Amino acid sequence: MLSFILRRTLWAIPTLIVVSFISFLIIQLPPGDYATAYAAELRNGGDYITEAQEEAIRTQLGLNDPVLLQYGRWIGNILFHGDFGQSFHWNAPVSDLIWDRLALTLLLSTLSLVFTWIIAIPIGVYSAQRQYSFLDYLFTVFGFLGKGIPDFLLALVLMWISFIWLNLDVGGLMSPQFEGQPLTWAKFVNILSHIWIPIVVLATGGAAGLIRVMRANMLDELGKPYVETAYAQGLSERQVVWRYPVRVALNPFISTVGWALPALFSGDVITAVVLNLPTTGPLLLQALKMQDMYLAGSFILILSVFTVIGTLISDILLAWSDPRIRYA
Amino acid sequence: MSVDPNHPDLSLEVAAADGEGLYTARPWQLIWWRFRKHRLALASLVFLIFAYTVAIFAEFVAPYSPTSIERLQTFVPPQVVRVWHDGAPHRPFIYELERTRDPVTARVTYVQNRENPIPLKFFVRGEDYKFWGIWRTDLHLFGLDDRRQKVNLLGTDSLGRDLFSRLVYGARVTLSAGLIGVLFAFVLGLFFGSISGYYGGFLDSSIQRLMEFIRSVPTIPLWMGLAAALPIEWDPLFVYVLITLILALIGWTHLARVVRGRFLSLRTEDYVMAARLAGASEYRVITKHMLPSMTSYIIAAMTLAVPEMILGETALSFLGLGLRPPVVSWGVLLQDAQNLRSISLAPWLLTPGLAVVTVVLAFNFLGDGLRDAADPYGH
Amino acid sequence: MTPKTNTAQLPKDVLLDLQDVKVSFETREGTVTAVNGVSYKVRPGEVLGIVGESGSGKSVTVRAIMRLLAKNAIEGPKGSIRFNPNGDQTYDLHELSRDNRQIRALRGNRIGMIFQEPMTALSPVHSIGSQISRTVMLHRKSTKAEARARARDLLERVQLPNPDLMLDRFPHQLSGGMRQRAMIALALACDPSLLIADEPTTALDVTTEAQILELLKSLQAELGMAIIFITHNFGVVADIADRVAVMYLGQIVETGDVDDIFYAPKHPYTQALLQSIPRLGQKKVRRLKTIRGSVPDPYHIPSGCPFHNRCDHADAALCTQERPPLRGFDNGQEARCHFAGQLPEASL
Amino acid sequence: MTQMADDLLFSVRGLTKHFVLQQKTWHKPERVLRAVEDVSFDIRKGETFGLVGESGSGKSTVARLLLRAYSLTSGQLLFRQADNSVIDLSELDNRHMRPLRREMQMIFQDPYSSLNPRMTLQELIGEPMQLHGYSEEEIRTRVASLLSEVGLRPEYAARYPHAFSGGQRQRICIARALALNPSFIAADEAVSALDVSVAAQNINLLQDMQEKFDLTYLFITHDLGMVEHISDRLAVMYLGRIVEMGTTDELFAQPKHPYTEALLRAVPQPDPRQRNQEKRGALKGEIPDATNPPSGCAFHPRCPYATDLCKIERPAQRAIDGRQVSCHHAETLALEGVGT
Repeated sequence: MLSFILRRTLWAIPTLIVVSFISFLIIQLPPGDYATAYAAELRNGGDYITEAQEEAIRTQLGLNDPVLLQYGRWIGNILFHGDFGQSFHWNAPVSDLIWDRLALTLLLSTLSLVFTWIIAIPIGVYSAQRQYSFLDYLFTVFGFLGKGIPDFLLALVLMWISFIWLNLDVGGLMSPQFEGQPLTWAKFVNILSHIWIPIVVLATGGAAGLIRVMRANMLDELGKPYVETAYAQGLSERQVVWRYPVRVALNPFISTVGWALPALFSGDVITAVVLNLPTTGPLLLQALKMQDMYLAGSFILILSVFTVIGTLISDILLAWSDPRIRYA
Repeated sequence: MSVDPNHPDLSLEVAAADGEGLYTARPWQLIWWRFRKHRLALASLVFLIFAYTVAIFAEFVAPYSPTSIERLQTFVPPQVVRVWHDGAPHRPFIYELERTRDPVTARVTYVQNRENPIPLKFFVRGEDYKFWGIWRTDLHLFGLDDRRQKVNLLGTDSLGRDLFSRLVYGARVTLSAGLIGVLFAFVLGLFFGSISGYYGGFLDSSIQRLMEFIRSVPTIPLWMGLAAALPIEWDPLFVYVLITLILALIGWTHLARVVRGRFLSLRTEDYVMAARLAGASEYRVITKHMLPSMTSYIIAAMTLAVPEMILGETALSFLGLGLRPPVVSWGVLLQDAQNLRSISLAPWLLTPGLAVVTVVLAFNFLGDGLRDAADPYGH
Repeated sequence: MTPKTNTAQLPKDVLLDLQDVKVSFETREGTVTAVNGVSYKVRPGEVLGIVGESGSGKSVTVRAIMRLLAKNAIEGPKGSIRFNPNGDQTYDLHELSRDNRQIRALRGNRIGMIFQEPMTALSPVHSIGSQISRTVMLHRKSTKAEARARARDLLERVQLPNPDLMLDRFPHQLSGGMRQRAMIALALACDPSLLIADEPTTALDVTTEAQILELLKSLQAELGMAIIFITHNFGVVADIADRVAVMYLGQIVETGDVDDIFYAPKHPYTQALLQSIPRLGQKKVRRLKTIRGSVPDPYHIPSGCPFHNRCDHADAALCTQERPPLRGFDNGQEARCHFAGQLPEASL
Repeated sequence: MTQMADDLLFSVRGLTKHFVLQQKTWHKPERVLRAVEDVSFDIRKGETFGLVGESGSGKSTVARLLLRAYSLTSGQLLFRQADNSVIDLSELDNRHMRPLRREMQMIFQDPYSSLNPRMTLQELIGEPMQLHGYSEEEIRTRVASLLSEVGLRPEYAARYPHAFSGGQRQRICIARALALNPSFIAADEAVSALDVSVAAQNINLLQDMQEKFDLTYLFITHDLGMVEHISDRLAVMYLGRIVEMGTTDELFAQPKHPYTEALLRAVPQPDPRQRNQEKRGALKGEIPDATNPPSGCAFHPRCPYATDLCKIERPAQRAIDGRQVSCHHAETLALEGVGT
């Protein structure tokens, strides 16, 4: 087991390097560079800057160096100084902008994931056990709808419905008067009244897919001989189902849990834009639109690192839960 | 003739077919018989054919150009086509709309003038357009003779553009983006999947590593990053192709996995070895024995991949990172419905969303039906 | 819980009594009858071998005993399955539903079962020891430690090497033969009075098969449980069974002591099957005897005697029309054939 | 041109096949499955040569190597062609093998997966002929006659395999194998998957065809009763090597390798009087992992007669009384056979 973890962890390192390189390339992709943008900004501001001055900035910042060298400098600054560069648009260090939003994103994602699982697993198990029953059909319809409705559309519709019928203004994570206030009971309640929409939106999309997966896995497993063996031991139907096939059917689930977290991160980009949430998503979008590339690249890097680490965690979890992998 | 009880009898699926007909039915016929049983999939197929036909003949189906602005007809609600006027049946018509301004809130509202039915005509002359950019004509599927009035089946947007026409034109872009994206993905997937599955060994494991890597990259930020890197000033058509390519870059791994899996399982089938031992060349083994039993699976997998692409395009365009106006796609249309204010003012702006959902569902149902019918031999 | 006992208590020397058991399955093609009026008795401590080709209904019958029939199964209106595990208390199994408390208390406790595929019949994610001790704890209300000790003893009893180590092994770490041993240990966890073995050696190599058969024989001698042993292999039946029932298309066509079945078969199907098997050291003949045609599919079972279209002795008028009754003989042998006892002797 | 004795169809020397299961990486050693290791035997024209052993003994791989479905790791494979010339198959690539395919065919174990479900019997049975340049008309008449040869109706040619039962499908396979008038057919567990009453029919069919078309069979099975019935000569394989080879009668009457004896003992006899408590199941353990075979004689961990020598040194294959045996103690052991 230990050697397995070690091996998997080592394998993650080259992946991380490639991922970070791709993030850097995305920073480099748009035509022009920081110096061009900086010069344009200055000129817009009415300042005068010559080509030569612009070139001097470029040399000073090392923008003429080979890409690999620049990449090395960039990643080196991140690794050794926690310096992600400067956000051009916000005129602030990237790291100042990212962390508090990341915390909220993490909270939202985790809650949605838990919610997704709480919905998806029992429903998937039930659907498989009572295949072709009325509820199974109902959940199937729900599953298809969840798959077919884009997250942002669901968010829009829910927002609209709650606005029209519940008369709630549900944009953001809290009402404006609580922003920047210390956490009080009232603020907490207010957050709760806001947070349910993003959670429902994120969880519905995820749960719809997971129900289908869980149902299919369960149907596979329920037909296997070891289930009959378990019945032949005198266990009740509930004991059999939850102790044996569910354990096995969960394995493919576990293999995606680490991966689900970053997927929620990125899924929430779109939802967050619609719902105007103070998470990483809208900031990333804005950065991309403004071609604020250090900010955008850092986001992509961080999300990618989360994904790689998430995959690593789920592989380890899977090995922990499935002896067939552990001892392979 | 007896059928082995261990293998599910095919007549179960095709009870309608008589004995000998079943035994001599061609594989595609068996697949069709099984597919036919899936009512929902069949309905989806019909619907999709309809949707694509509309998209192909967009200029003809749409009564107006998607970009013609009508400053005095902003936010017109959807108009109902009626067949009953003044207590008597009437040929299809709409009532004339009169624009008024609420004296208190100063908001523009539209009131139907119940006195004045305007008949809806088919095959009318309207705005000029170039059909497929080739033939100049002004024939439209339907419209009004009266040029001062407009028929807005789905209402209009903030610039008074006809939403129905925009939806029809948008269908062309969105639906084709899905298909082309899948086609790119399929070429990539087939290429990597088949060499991976057929040759195995070192090639296989490196391709597997590559696919694992792609899987471990967060897709949406990557999409967004790539899409955002496309300069705004580029030709919209070029951007369109690049966007579909970006979508395909993410989507191909799934198809590659399907292709590889089928290749691997087919390679070990005894009948493939039997063909080789009969003296068949590699080419013949692949084209005659392996591909025919893969195609139905691959078609099913591709069908299931199209909605992913459509959703991808819609999401990117919605965020303003994909296709941009003046290109009309469903995602672009939904940009107008981005905030609560515009939705509560003009809920019909959400109809492109409804179109997305319907098409995506139809593709999913169709794909599921195809997947179930893909292997009529019940292995 | 007061167990429901039948008014008609089975005699002490009858462990299990099947009367006219009938099982059909509702499928989309219609109804398939898999078991069509099967009756047999199992006495305490005997080995009853049930032989038959694929589709003869041998596995379905024992699943009816275990109440583990698939959900689309319909049982015949009349049949009864009665079980008398301790000699003084008879259970009417045919009245119990799949998830009934009484049958659950019997399964794994008084009735153990082993299956054909040792590869897949054990849970892949639980250790051997935990699977066995769970059964022990379920029926014996023992502590975890006691159950684990019991599991260890069982593993030793089925002659697995290093039982202490094996407790924490997972099924995929064992070879096929070892897995089948673990499966037997699981089935014997609570000293059942009846062990049902459904083709337990079919998936194994011939040398491993021999080991498993030896093990089952010695365990049976030691523990004294009765065994219902299902197989399609006449060699295996000859090796292990005291009595044999031959099944064809959902019916028992012949029963009797193992020697009578092999040396004096009365039913033409049994006779023909025995003659069609090439066996070691036999005088070599160039052509094997065969049965013409193939086993009919369950949707098209012939009328009258189901074997008539493949039988060399069939009477066109009688056998195609009338289902033959079970004819009994003095030695306890029974054959479901119109001409049983009148046919020429045809044994090995 | 290579030479071999006139009455031989196949002469196999040093046949070896290794499958690389796992390439060597920085943390794992290479894993090689030694499926067939240094196997030599001859198949005479017109005989049925049996190959027996437990699963994983490499017998199927041998058949596939003979037909060059796999490439050889090493070894020589002499084959006598229809024109009596001898050719070494081991050196041919796939393209050069193709014309030779008409002379050798194979019948597989699973009648369900060995027929392409998307082809009619006409196409299935006709495919080999089509590949070897027969005309459409020739193919049509020959398919019809082949179908009746194997006991199926010629009008079934338009049907697809799903219309047939397992036993009938196996007959279709036999018809296809016969299509090109081959001289050699490898039957890999050809009746193992069939019901008892149907297996006998197909065995008889195979024997009739052998007589009629002057065929040579390689007959692979784990059923010793069947192999005794059908084969003239026999090789017993264990972990990729032949441990004993000779005429079927002699080998069954008096085995000289402990493994042969153990196999014979283990066969359950349909004869209650032969129940023999001590003898059966005497063999310990199971066939070891072929990626990591035991030292010395691969059979020593299970052999009741093994000595220290067996653990260290691998016994060479040698001729004893007209038979090939690989056992250090073949001469001194008094082993027990069966029957007559």
